[in-house]
Amino acid sequence: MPTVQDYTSVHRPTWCPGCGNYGIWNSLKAALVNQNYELHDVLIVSGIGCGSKLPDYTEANGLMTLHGRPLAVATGCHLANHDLKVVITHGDGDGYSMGGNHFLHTIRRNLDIVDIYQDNKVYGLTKGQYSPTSDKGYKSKTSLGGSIEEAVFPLAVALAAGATFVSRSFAGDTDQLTWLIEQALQHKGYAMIDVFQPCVSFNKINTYQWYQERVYKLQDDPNYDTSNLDLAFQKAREWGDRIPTGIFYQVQRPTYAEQVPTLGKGALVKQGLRNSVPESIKNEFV
Amino acid sequence: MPTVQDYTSVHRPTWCPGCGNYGIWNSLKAALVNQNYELHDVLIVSGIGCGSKLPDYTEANGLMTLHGRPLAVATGCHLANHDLKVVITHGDGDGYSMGGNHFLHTIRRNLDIVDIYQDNKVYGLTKGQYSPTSDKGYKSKTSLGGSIEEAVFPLAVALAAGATFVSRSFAGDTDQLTWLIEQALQHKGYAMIDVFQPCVSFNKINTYQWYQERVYKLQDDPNYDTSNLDLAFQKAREWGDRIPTGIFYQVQRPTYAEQVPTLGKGALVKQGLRNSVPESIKNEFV
Amino acid sequence: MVTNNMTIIIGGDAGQGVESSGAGFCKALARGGLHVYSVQDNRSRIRGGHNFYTIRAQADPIRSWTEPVHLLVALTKESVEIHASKLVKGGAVICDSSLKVEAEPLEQAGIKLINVPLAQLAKDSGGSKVMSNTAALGALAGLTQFPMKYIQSVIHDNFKKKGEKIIDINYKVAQAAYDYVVEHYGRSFEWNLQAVDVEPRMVINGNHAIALGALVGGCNYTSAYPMTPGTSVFEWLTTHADEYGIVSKQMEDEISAICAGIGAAHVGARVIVPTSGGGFSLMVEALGFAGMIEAPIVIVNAQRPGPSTGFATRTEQSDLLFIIYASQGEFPRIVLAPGTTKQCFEAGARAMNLSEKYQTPVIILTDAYLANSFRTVNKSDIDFSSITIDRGEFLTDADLDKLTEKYKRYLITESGISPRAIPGHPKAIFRTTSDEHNEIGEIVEEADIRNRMHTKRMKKLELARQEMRAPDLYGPAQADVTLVCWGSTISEAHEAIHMLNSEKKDAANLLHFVDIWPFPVEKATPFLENAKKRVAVEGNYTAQLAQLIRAETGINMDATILKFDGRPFSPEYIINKLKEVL
Amino acid sequence: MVTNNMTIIIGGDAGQGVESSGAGFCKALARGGLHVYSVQDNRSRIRGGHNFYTIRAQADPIRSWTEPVHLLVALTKESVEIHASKLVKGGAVICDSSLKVEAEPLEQAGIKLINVPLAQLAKDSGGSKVMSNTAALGALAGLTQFPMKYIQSVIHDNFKKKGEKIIDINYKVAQAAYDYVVEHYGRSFEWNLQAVDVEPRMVINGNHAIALGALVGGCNYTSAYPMTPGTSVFEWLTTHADEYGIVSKQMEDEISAICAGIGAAHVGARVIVPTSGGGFSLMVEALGFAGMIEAPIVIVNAQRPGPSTGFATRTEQSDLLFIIYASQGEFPRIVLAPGTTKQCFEAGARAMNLSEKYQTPVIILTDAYLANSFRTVNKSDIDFSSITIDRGEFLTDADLDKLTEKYKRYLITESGISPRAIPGHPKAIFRTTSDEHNEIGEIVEEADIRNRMHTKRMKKLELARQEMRAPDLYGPAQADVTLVCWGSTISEAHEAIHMLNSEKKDAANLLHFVDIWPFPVEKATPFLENAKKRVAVEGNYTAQLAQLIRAETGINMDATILKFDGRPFSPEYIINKLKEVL
Ligand SMILES: Cc1ncc(C[n+]2csc(CCOP(=O)(O)OP(=O)(O)O)c2C)c(N)n1
Ligand SMILES: Cc1ncc(C[n+]2csc(CCOP(=O)(O)OP(=O)(O)O)c2C)c(N)n1
Ligand code: SF4
Ligand code: SF4
Ligand SMILES: [Mg+2]
Ligand SMILES: [Mg+2]
Repeated sequence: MPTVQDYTSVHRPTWCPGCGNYGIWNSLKAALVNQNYELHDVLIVSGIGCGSKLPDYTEANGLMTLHGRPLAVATGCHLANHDLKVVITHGDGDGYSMGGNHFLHTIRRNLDIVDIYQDNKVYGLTKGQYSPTSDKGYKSKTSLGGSIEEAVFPLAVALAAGATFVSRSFAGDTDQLTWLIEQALQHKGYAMIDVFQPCVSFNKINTYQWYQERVYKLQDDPNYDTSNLDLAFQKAREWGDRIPTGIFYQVQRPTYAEQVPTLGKGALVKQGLRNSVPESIKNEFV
Repeated sequence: MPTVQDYTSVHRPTWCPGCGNYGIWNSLKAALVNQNYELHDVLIVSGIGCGSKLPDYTEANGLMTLHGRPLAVATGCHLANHDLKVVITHGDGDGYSMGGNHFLHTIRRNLDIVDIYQDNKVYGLTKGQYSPTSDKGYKSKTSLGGSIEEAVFPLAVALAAGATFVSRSFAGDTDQLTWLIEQALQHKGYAMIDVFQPCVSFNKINTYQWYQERVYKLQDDPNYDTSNLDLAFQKAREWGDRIPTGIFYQVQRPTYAEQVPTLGKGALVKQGLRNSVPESIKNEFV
Repeated sequence: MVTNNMTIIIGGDAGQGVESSGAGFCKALARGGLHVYSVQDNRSRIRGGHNFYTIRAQADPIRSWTEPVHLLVALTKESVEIHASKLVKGGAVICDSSLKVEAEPLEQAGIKLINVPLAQLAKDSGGSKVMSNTAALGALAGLTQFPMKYIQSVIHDNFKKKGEKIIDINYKVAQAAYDYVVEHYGRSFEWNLQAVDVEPRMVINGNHAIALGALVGGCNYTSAYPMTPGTSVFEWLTTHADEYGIVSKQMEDEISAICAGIGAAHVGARVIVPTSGGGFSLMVEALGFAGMIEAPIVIVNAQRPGPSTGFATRTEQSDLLFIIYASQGEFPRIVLAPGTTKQCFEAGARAMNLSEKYQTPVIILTDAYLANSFRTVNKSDIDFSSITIDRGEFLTDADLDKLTEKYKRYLITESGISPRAIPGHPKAIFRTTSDEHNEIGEIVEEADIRNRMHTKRMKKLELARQEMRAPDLYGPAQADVTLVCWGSTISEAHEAIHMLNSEKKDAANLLHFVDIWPFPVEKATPFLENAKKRVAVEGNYTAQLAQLIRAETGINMDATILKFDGRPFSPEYIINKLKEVL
Repeated sequence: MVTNNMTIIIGGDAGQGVESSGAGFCKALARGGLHVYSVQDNRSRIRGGHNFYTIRAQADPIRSWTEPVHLLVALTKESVEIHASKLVKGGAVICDSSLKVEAEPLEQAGIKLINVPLAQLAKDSGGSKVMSNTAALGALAGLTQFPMKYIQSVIHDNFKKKGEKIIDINYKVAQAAYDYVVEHYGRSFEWNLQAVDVEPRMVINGNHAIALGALVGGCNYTSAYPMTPGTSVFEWLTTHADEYGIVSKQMEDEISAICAGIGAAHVGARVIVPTSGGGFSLMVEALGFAGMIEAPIVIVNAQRPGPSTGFATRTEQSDLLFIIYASQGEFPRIVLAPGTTKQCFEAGARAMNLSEKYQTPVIILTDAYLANSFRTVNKSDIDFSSITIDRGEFLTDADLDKLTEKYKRYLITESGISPRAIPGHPKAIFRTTSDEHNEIGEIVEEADIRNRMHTKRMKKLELARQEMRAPDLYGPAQADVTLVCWGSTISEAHEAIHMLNSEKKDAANLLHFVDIWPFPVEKATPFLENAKKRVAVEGNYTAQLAQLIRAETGINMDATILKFDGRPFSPEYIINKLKEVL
C-alpha cells in the first residue's frame, strides 16, 4: 500500500511559503493513503490557478486542464474509465466563476467523483483580483472601492443544484480536512468539499487567524442531521462571526454511471474496442 | 401611452399554433402597457431558441443574441444605459444550460432587470432533445431510455445565488403572468420569472393540462411570507402533484448600478463622450 | 415517355410532413432499385413556413441534383407559386383539390394540374387530414406509375411503432390516392418511374454516413450539445449506444462537450464530438488544449451560413480557414472535408485512426447540405472490411508490464510521436498539463525544453502531411478549365463538368479536395500547375480554399464561382457563372 | 568611462521585489533624463523561481534592448549562475555578502564582485530584510554614480501610501547601501549613469499606452476577465474609472466579458475588452455576433506562447492567423499590431474610431513582451491633440428627430455602412439579431436579402482596406536584405538593421506592419516587390505573416527567422540567424 511519501513527487510545490494549498495537498495525500488507493488508480484533474498546480506535485495520474474546465474534462475521464478514482482540485475562480456552469450541471449528474475547491476568495495566480467568493466590499485591483457583488455561497448553490455530498473545511485544520476527503472518497456520488485556503500573498482579510476565530464544526453537534436539506441550506448561508465546517448534507442516490447501460459491462476503456460491426446494420438504411 | 397593439409587430410570430409562447408574449406586452412603458424605452434581449424569437415579433427595441448569452449581453446594455428597461426572454436550454454561468453571476449582481424564462422543459428549436428542466426519466432523441440526470430546480438555484425576486408562472394563466411581470418590472433589482411554457410540438408530458392539474398560487395564501428565504427554498423544490406559482421570494437590496460611482451621474451613454483628457495624466507615468 | 430520369419536388409548410414524405419517397425509390439524390430546404421553425424536398431519381448513378423539375407535389398553394416556374414543359403539379389552384396559368406554361382530394381521400379511407401526405405519396406513385408495394413497405416501416391499425389505414389512404390519379389522369404523364431489379441500396445522409464510419472505426464515446445541422451524428450514435457499447452524453454546452470528449480520449476512449460552426467556436479554447496534451479527438463541424447564428438550417462552406487556424498558438490538426456519401463514411473511420495515430485533433468539415441530403449508395461502397482500427503508437498493458524505466508520456522522438499510454497502469503513472511541459509532463518554463517539445509536436504536422491524400481529379486529364472545390461542392461541380464535356470534349475537369490540412502541397501542386485555367467553386464569399492554395503553394486561381445564399450550388448555376467569369 | 550607455539586470526570486525594483529604477533613470528600455522575464508563480528585469539606459533614444550586460544585481545566488555569462568584461555583480558568491570565477572572466551586506544594512538602518531590494537600488546608484535624489523620489512615490515613517526608513536603507558601495568600491566601475537635463519622459508599458490611447479615444466602458498579460489594460482603466466616467466590470468569464462589451457597444458605449489568447478563444463565438449585428467593439489580445495555457507569463506572436479568421462564417474585422509605445497609444485611440466607423470588431494584437515592457517615450509623442473622436455615421438625437421614415438600422448602402442609431429614441426603435436579417433587423431567410445584406457587410472590409496604412519602412530605401515583421518585433529588428548598416552600408532595412487586416495589399505590394531579399522575422513557429503575405499578394519570403521559446528576440539573435538563413 502506498505511503504519503509515494504520493509526493520529486517536483516540489511552487506555492508561496505558508499557502493554504500545502494543507490541502497533505490532507489529500493522507486521505488517499488512508483509503488505500494505489497511485495508478487515482486521477487528479485540475484547472488553472495556484491550487490547480496540485497534480504537478503529486505522484498519481494528473491532468491539469483549462481554467474553469476540470469538471467537464473529469466527466469524460470518469465516464470512459470509472475504475479510476477521479478527484478534482481547483480554485474558487476556476470552479465558481469560469466553471460555474459545469459546477451546476456536474452536480445534478451525481457522477461518483470528489470535487475539492481551493477557496482562497481571491485570484491567486493572476495576482489578486477579487473572486466570486470574495465578500462584498473586498478591495482588490479590480474592485478598488470594494466589490459590489454579493459573494456566492457555493454550498448553498450546490445544495440547490442537488448535490448528494456537500461539505466544507479549512486548510488550517488538516485533521478535519483529511477526514472529510476520506468521507468524500467513500461517498458514492458527487462529493463537494469547499476548503477555506488562506492566500498569504493576496488575501489579507481571510487569513488563518480570521478563519480560526470563526470556524466551528457541524459534526461537533451529535444531533446535526446531515440528511436535512433545509437545515443544510440554512447552515450554508451562515456567515460572519461563526462559520460552520464539516458535512452539511449527505444523501444517497444512484450515480450516473450506474444508470448508463453501456457501463453495466464495466469501465468503457476496459471493454476493448468492438471487433466488427455487422453488415446487417446497413439494412437500417435500406 | 402605447397599447398592446403598438407593441405588436407586423412581423407575425412563427411559433406553432398553441405554443405557450403566445401567452408569454401577450402577457409581456400587456404588462408593459399597464406599467406605461414607452416602446423606445424598452429593450428586450433574448438568446436563441423558439422563445427567444419573441423580440422579432415585438415593436420595441430588440436584441436577439447568441444561444445562452442574453444575460451577459443584457448586463452590458443595462450598465451602459440603465434608463432603458431591459427585459430578457429566453428558453430553459438557453438560460439554464448554455447560460447557466451567467444565470448564477447576473443574479448576485442584482442588476435592475427582468429575466423571463420560457421554460418548456425541452429544446424546441432543435427539435426535441431533453433540457435541464426535463424531469428525470423524460424520453427524447438524446435520452431514449429517459434522462438520467436530476432536473434543475431553477428557482432553488436562483434563491441560493441570492436573487432578490424569484417567481414562477404558467403561460396558460396570462392573468397571473401579466401581474407577475408587472411586479417584476416594479421590482428594483434582478427579477426572475420562470414560466411554464407548454411546447405542443415536442413536449407531450408537460402539457397545458398537466400544469393545470397541478399548479396552485402561493399568493392565494394571504399568510405566505415572501421574505422568508427558507420557506421559498422549500417551495422552490415542491414538485409533483402540486406545483406552486407566484412570487416565492422578494427582498430589497441596492442594485448594482446604484453602487457604480460613474453611474451616479446618470446613464453612461447619456453622459456624452469626454471632451478631452488632461495632459496632466501623463505625469502618472513620469 | 421518359423512364427513370426525373426530378420531383415536395413542398409545403413545416409541420405538414414534407421531410418525412420526402425521406419516405426516397426510400421507396431506392427499394425499387433506383438511384436517388435529394436536397432539403427547411426554414428554422417548427410549424408553418415553406419547406421543400427535391428528389432526383434515376436508374443510373447520380452525381448531383439538377434544376429542371418534372413533378411538383404541392401541399400548399404557396408551393405552387414558388416552384411552378421550375417545372419543365409537360411537367405536372399534384395538389389537393381543395387548394383550388388555378389551372390556367399552369396549362399556359405546358404544365398539368393534377388535382387530387388528398385530405378527403384520407378521411374517406378512415384516416384523418394529417394523412394528406400519405395520400400525396400514393398520388405520386400513381402518376409516375411507380409500384405501390414500395410505398407500402415504407409506410409499414414508418408506422410500425404505431401498430397494425394505423399501418392499414395509411395503406388505404395511399391506395385511394393512387387509384384516384390513375382513374382521373390515366397514364398521360410523360415521366415514369419503374422498379429495377438490383440489390437494394442504402439511402443515407452525410451525417449518418460519418456516424457509421466512426462506429466501424471504433468510436465508443460521443458527447455533444445539440446544434443543427450537426446533431444527427450525435443522435444516431446515441440511438446505437446501448447496442454497440457507446457512451453518449448530452452536455450543458459545447465547451463541456469537447472537454468531456478530451477527458474520455485522454483515458483511452475513441471520441467524436459533432457540432456546427457556433458550437465549434465555443470549442476553440479546448481544441488547443487537445493539441497541447496530444489528446486524440474527432470533431465534426457541419457548417451553416454565418456569421453568428446566420441561417440555422441552411448551408455554406465558410469555416475553412477558421477551422485551420482556430485556437491560440500553434499545434498540429488534421482537417478532412468529405463530399460524397462514401467519403463521409471513410472520413468517419479515417478520422478515428488519424486522431490516435498523430495524437491530435481531427476535424471533419461538412455542411448542412451534405449533412442532411439523403442519397443512395451501394452497400459495397460502404465497405466495412476496408476499415481497420489503427491506434498508432499505443502501449498496451502487456507493453507497459515490460517497461523497465519511468514512462515518459511526452518522449521526444524523431517522428514527433510519443508512444502513448492511458492512465491506470502501475508502470505508467503520468501527468499531463495544458502548460508547456517536459517529457514526463511536468510544468516547465525553460527555453530549451520548450523548443524541443514544441518542435516535437509540430513535427507531427509534417508527418501527417505525408499521409494526406492528393486531391481527386474527375473528368479528362487535360481540360480547358479545371474546377477546384472541396467538400460537398463535388456533386454539382462533377455534374457540371459532365454537362460541359458532353457539349464539348475536354471542356472541363474537376479537382476536389477531401484532405485539406495539413495541405498536401507536394501532391496537389502538380495537379494545380497542370490545369490550364483554374476556377475555384466554393460556397462562401471570400474563396477560402483559393486563399489557402495561394498561401500554401503560391498558385493563383484564374477565377472564382462563389455562392453564399444558404442554398447549395446547382450544376446549371456553375455553368452559367463559368461563362460569366471566363 | 562609459557614460549613459549600459544594460543592467536585476535578478532574484519571485516575491523578492525584482519587478518593483526594476520598475522603480526605470522610473528613477527616466526622471534623471535618460532613455530606458526594459524587458521582464517572469515565471508563472507568485513566490520563488527566478525572475529578472533587464534595463537598458541611454541618453539617446533606444530602439531595443541588446544582449551584453554591464551590471547584474543578483538577489539570489542562482541569479549569478544564470546571468554571469552575459556580463561583459569589466562588468560587475552586486549581491548580498551573505549569499557568499564566489569571487574567483567571476574575476577570471573579468567581472567584479560587489559584495554589499544589503539585508544587514537594511536592518541597521531601522528596516527589515524585505527592504533588501531598496538597499539594492541604493547600491546600484552608488556603483553607477547615479544621483540618489531620483532614487529617493521613486521611493517616495512608491511608499507614499504607507506613510512618512516607512519612506524615511527606505531612504536610509538606500543611502546606507549607496554609501557602502562608494566607500568600499569607490568610483572604479567603468559604466556610469549621469542625469541629463531634459523634460522628463514617460515610462510606460504597452498595455498602459493602449489603455491611455483608448481613454483619449473616448473609451467609456470596459469589461474583462483577468488573464495575463492582458489584465493590466483593464486594471489601468479600472483605476481611472471613477475619475473619467468609465464603467468597468470584471465578469465571470471571457464569454460574458465580450458579450457585455457588445451589449454596451450596441447601446452606444465605446468599449474595450482586453484579454490574452485563451480568453480570446472563448470570445470567438461572440466575435462573429458583433460582426453580424455590426456592433463596434475593440478587443485587445496580448499574446502569450501557446498552444493552450502554454507559458502564462511569456511572449509569442502566434495568434495572427487565428485572429484574422476566428469565428464561423465571414464578416469584416480590423486587426492592428502596434510595436512601439507610440503605436500602442495610437492603436488604442484608432481602434475606438475604426470600430465605430466600420461598425465592426477591431482587434489590437500585442504580446506579453510589449504589454509589460516599460520604455521611455517623449510626452510629445503621446499626442492627445492628434486624436479626434470619430463616431462614423452615427445618428444623434437631433438627426433622429428629423427622421420622416421608419429608421432602418441595416440600410443597404453603397459603402456598406448603415447610419447607426442607438436604442432609446422614439423614432429609432429597432431590432437586431444574430440571425440573417433585413434592413429593419427582422429575421429573414430569403436568398436575395441574404446576398445583399451579406455583401453589404463584406463591403466594409474593402472600404476599411483603403484606410489601412502601408507598412513602415525603416532604414535605407534600398538594401541587400529587407526584414519583414509585425508587432513588437519592430524593436529588435530595428536595432538589428541599425547594427548591420553600421557595419556595412545599405546592408538591411525593415518593413514593419501595424495594420494587418484587412491586409493593405496595394500599399504593401510595392514595398515587398521592391525588396531584394525578404526575410520574415516573427515570434512564432510557422511564419504567420509570411503565410498571410503569400495568401494576399502571392509574394514569397526568401527566408524566415523564427523564435518560439517564450522570450523576445534580441538584435544579436536576428543578426546571427540572418547569417545562417541567407
Ligand atoms: C480562459 C482563461 N482566462 C483566464 C485565465 C487566467 N487565469 C489563470 S488562473 C486564474 C484565476 C485564478 O484564481 P482561482 O481559480 O481562484 O485560483 P487560485 O490561483 O486562486 O488558486 C485566471 C483568471 C486563464 N488561464 N484562462
Ligand atoms: C452555441 C450554440 N449551440 C447550440 C445551438 C443550437 N440551439 C439553438 S436553440 C437551442 C436550444 C433550444 O432550447 P431552449 O433554449 O430551451 O429554447 P426553446 O427552443 O425550447 O424555446 C439550441 C441547442 C446554438 N444556436 N448555438
Ligand atoms: S498566491 Fe496565494 S494561493 Fe497562490 S501560492 Fe501564493 S499564497 Fe498560495
Ligand atoms: S416547437 Fe414548441 S416551443 Fe417551439 S414554437 Fe413549437 S410549440 Fe412553441
Ligand atoms: Mg482563488
Ligand atoms: Mg426550451
